[in-house]
Amino acid sequence: MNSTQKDDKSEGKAGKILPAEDGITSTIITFLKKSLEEKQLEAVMMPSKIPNTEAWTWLLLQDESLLASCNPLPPVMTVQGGKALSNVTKHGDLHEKVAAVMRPCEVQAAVELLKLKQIDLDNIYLISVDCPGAMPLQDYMADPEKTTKAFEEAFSTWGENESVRPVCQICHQFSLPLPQQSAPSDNSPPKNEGKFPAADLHIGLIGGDGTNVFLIPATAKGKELLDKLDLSAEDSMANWESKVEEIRERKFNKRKAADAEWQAKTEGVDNLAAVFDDCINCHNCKSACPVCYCQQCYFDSQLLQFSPESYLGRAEKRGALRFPLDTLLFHVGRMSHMALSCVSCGACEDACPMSIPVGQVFTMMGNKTQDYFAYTPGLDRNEPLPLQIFKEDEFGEVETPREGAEAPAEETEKNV
Amino acid sequence: MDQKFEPKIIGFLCNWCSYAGADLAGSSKMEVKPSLSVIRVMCSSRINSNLVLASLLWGADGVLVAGCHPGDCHYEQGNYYARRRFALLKKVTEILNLEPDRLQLSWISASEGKRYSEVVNKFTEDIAKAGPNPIAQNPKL
Amino acid sequence: MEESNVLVVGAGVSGMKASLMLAEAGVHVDLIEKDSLIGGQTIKFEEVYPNMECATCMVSPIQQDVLQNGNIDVHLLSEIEHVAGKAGQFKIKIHKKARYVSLVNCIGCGACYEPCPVSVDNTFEEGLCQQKAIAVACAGALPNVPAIDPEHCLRLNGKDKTCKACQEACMFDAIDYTEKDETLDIEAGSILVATGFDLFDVNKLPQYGYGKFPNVYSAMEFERLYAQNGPTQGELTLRKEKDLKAIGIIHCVGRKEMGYCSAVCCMYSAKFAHFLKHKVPEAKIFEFYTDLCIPGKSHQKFYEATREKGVDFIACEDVRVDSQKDNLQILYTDGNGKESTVDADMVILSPAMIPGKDTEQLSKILGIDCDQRGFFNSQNEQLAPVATKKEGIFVIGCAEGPKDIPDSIAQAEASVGITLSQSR
Amino acid sequence: MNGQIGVYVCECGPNIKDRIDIDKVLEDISSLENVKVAKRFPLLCSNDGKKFLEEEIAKEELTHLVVAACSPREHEQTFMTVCKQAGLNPYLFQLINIREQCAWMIPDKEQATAKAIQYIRAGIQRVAFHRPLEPKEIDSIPDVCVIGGGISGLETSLSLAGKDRRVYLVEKTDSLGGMAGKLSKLLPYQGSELSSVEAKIKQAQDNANIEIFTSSEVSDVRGFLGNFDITISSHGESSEARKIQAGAVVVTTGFGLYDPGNDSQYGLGQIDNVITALEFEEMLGKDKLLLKSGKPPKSVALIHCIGRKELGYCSKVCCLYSIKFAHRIKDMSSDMDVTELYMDLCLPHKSDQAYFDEAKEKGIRFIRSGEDVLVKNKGTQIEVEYDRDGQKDSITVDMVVLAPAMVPSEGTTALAEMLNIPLDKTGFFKEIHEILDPISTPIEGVYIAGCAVGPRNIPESIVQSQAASGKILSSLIPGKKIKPEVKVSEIREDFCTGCQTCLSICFYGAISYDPIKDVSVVNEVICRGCGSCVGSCPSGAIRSKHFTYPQLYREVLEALR
Repeated sequence: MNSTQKDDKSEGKAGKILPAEDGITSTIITFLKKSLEEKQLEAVMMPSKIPNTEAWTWLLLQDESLLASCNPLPPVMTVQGGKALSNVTKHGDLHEKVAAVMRPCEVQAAVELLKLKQIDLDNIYLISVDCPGAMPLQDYMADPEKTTKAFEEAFSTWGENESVRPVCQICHQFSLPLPQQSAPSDNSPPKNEGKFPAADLHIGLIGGDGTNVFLIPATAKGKELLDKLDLSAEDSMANWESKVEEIRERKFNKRKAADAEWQAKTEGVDNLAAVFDDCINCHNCKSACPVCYCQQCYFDSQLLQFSPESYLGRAEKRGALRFPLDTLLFHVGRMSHMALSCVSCGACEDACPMSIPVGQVFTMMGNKTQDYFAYTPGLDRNEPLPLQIFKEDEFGEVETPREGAEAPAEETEKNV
Repeated sequence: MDQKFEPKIIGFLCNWCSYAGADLAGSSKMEVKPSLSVIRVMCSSRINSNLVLASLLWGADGVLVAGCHPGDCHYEQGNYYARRRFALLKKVTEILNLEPDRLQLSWISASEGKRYSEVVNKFTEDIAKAGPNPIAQNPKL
Repeated sequence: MEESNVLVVGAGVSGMKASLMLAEAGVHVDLIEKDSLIGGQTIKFEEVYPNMECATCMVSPIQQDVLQNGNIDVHLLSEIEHVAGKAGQFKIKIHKKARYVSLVNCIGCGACYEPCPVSVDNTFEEGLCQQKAIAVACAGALPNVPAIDPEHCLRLNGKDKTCKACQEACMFDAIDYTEKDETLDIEAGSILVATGFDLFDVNKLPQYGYGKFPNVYSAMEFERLYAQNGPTQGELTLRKEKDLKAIGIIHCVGRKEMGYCSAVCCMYSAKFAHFLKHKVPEAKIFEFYTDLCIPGKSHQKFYEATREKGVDFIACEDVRVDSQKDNLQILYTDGNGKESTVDADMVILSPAMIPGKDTEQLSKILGIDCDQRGFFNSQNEQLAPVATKKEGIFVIGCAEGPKDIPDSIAQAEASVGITLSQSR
Repeated sequence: MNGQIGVYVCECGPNIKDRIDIDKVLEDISSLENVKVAKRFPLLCSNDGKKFLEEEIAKEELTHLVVAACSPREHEQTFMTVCKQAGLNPYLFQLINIREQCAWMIPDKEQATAKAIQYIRAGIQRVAFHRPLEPKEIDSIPDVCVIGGGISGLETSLSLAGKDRRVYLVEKTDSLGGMAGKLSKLLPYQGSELSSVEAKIKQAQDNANIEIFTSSEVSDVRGFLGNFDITISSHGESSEARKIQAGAVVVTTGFGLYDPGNDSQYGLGQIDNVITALEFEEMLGKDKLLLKSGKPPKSVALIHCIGRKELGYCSKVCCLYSIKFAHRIKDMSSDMDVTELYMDLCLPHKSDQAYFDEAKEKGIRFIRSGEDVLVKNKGTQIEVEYDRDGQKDSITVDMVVLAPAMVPSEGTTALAEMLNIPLDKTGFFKEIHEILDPISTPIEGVYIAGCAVGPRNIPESIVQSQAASGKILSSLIPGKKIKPEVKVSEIREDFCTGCQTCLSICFYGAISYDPIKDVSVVNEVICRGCGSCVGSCPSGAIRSKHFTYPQLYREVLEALR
């Protein structure tokens, strides 16, 4: 299918260092303002705090003055950016140049949705920002001030931080995303093998000690934007890179550990059932999930509604039948639908009213299945979705072998 | 577990190869265990996790997906897609240890009546050894 | 003229394909077949090159379609007796042998085989197993209805006029010993001749030791031996018990005698090597050939794949088979004229394709030519390959000369093309 | 539902009767909801049986029919016809296989009976969810667009064109005839290639039902079997594009020749008097064999298989036309020394070997030279080095003729993309099924013939062209409507999210995307009903008629009871 055409510049080795005299946020805001003023951008889409409230939301803004209330890194992820962007561009591209400033996992979601034809990026500049993680929504609702403080703390140190969401604590894609490693045994994080990066432009904060912001063009498109703004430069990103590497190493190993832990916790029918015991079938996890793109979910459809007799029958066999029905069918089914596209953003977990660690379970499932298919969601725009392609000779291990024979697929050269 | 446990196995068979293979097993009067209930579909690629998983979670002791050998698909490529989907679901159940061994994918051609009986009987034995599907026992599911 | 009816002779893959296309066009087809089942030679193959596809899976849907198609009348055990008239209005006499089993009543349960007292070699299975005097040719035969072999049936050959074992076993009074051969009169606008081929009789070439050494097999014997639906259900149980450490496959058996290359032997011999590499991966396999004939875009790839599996291809001349104690020996002369020998436990002979045995007689009945090799002659080998010198009569598939399945099918489709285009 | 289902169990003589307790079966199912009647009958596929069923359907006013008998592969059609005759939609019927897959494979009668009951119950559950399906009928245009005016294209056009069928023949170059038109003599026998090709060209030009477009190309193709919209644009910048409609497209774009390249081991373009087969044909056409010096050669070497190693396939015709060359040379001057250097002789047609034997009798030398032939300058002469079974050897000649392999003609890839049909690894067009259907492509109504599909000789190309005509004449009949498959896929707009996964999966290009509604759409004329798309759709937005989720789930649940 699609050939993975490589972009000229795959990883931001060089870029522009912006001094951040009056704070990182305002430096970024100023940069965006400049782009709007110089008409390099017609609009910006980014998180903003609704004045006199604690509520965060997405704004598609053209009026520069509104930038004041915006923040590229809000303490929480109320709506997944990819989903928000999809709402805007599902039915065709914005005819004007727009920058979408988002967390890396949101950018990944956007690219995944591009492959699923749920989003149009033609005139969008995807701008990712180094992300310290987001705070649990519940915590924030309970005590916005305290939680915001804790977030700023995490933001300034980039160190271990117990207060950000668990999925963020183990997220190794907190900066420019890298390909999924295909050899799960190997415990060092993967290197970017020059794949088409998810974002056009990356804003590096790590290694800048709060005094520097790194503008890193990741694609030709991103580079062009900087050129037009006379911000093209070859400043070394060494500080950023080395620090990112270091953090990535740490978080990657944490992720591995967490994956193992969650696999153990969900091992076997009873454990798995226990994890989802509290599920009330509200399907909020599905609604909040950026890559659960179906407008009519299979598990909500009448395809799964049966006669009272059949329910009685099932109850009879088991001794009882639990309602809400088919909780596991929903969750495991959802895994088999979207695990390969899961970007571990944790939106589902934030959305769960019963505090089920659904985000952590799906992250584990995502990591492991993506390893199996050597696929990274939302990284390479030209990389086809695993279930839309095939090789003639693959996955022999899942077939019952033909007696005295090698895997049938190997039988002979075939043209496709 | 009761002594003579008769596994209930769902078998999704493609119309052109595997279902024909099953017929041949019958017309050659080969003994095949009654454990497997055949559900005929036009192509193995009609099958996806929605069907297999539901069967498993609703209490099937085993699920067999059978189609034409790679390269033989009556619709040219169907079984390749079927294999990928199956591989994903199998992986998911392996990761969760959600009875992965109760899911099986086999290629059975129209001339392989013998293989059909072998596949079904072997699968039945394995399942019989493994015992009933615990999911079917669990009142919480 | 509007094409009313077409006679297709031979229900092999070419004949069936042609019939189905004509039927689709709304033309009525009389499809006659001299055997008791349809499908021709292809259904004897386990798999076909170059993609190793299961032949049964490919062909059985076609057989089903033919039998269920309202526009096609299938006449089994039937052969052309006489043809009169000309294109557009041929008048054909068909001799239809008695089957003694009603296609309508019989439901193919097979209850009649068991009680039959007579066992004879199963010719469909190349005599590798026995069958009763009432039987279907093979498992999965279509139509799934047995026929009585009058030559061996005790009642019909007069050895025991009282025997009615099968009749008693049949619950559907499908068996009628009094059934007589009949003659059908058919009118047809065109006649498509798809009578296929025979294989060179390897008995005629003693140097290959066939018949003398039990583990020398002909290609067709091997096809059935390997077939999942064959007499051994695919087990390589040899005539003389032996575990296979080395196997020799000899190409071009009968080529010199016939004076032409049969086009398909190199490929199916390579296919055999594929089979064997699956069944007995550790066995050594040698292919003895004079010239590799692997034309077309995908065949060489298949050949190379076979080599990569470790199959040994030897270009050589005057190959002979002998035996040393209980081992077979293959002697040959290599390209530089050097004599060499290879030991083997089994030898497979790939014989030339030759004209079906009734070809000459049929050509007389039809009033068309045969070439010096005994195949039907087309009107112009270059520019009109399926037409014959007689308008309205076409020769397709291996009846016209050796070719592989796709070329035969192309000819079948071509003959339909001309028939329909002329009938506008 | 309050349906009236009739269930009929066939005894099939002893086959079912003796192995399954039919009374027990009937007792069990007759109590079931929606079951109006449950009866047994000796042999339902017999004429009596069919008559019986027909009467029952009417008498019992059945809304659905379930027959428990043999495999659907045996008698599904039979009983569907019965339904039709009885005025019941044949898709409101289900055949339960209790013979092959029950009675015949389960020796224990009790078990077999239990299994039969389960299968029949499942069938009853399922049939309640069947929907009546009606065969569609689509108008079609009988006209045909043939792309490529070589011998294949001409043959196709001539066998198709008729009073009620126009043919549009599109040729890229400014003249018809293609490669065959460049050959001097038929092979292997007498008769002039040229004249026969010219004859066909003449016929085509004189045929009022064939419209010929030279120096033109097909620039756009839309639509499907019976209804293609095609744009033909001419090279001349002056003339504007022409839009035509056709029911089918035949691709006969022929082949190109492998270019050994100037600095190759064959010295083409480097060494005088090393020429290609095509150049040699031209000489033969003029009946003059001359060296650059203007003198006639005394010795000629013909080298086979040029490019075979690189391309990985045998071009099938080179051996024979090289032998033809040798014959012609000998016929011109019998004392000329002619050598053929080959890898393996490929003589697959019945007359080929005799022709080869004659050549040997005429004293033509044949050497199995292996792959690595080296052509070198040797004064005014040419030395050809080769490797004979491991021993280096060489000959010296005045002239060398190279027989280059056949390769896909230029523009093949672009055309494949336009028509949305696949190429195989060799770059030629790919048959939908290499064995069973060598003329067809995944796109119904688009056919491929001749050397566009792979190396072939002239008779084979002609056969394929006639075959393509056969395909069209039998499926696109003037005034007759197309009856597509009934059990096709169907996309429910309210479910579909427009992710187009199904598009990427459908092998037959039956699914398209409707940007306005933002949903995928199945073209029922093209769909073959495999259900791949259904399996690929996570939201269950695609329904595969007669194999819907509700229908399959009823079978699953019944099996798990």
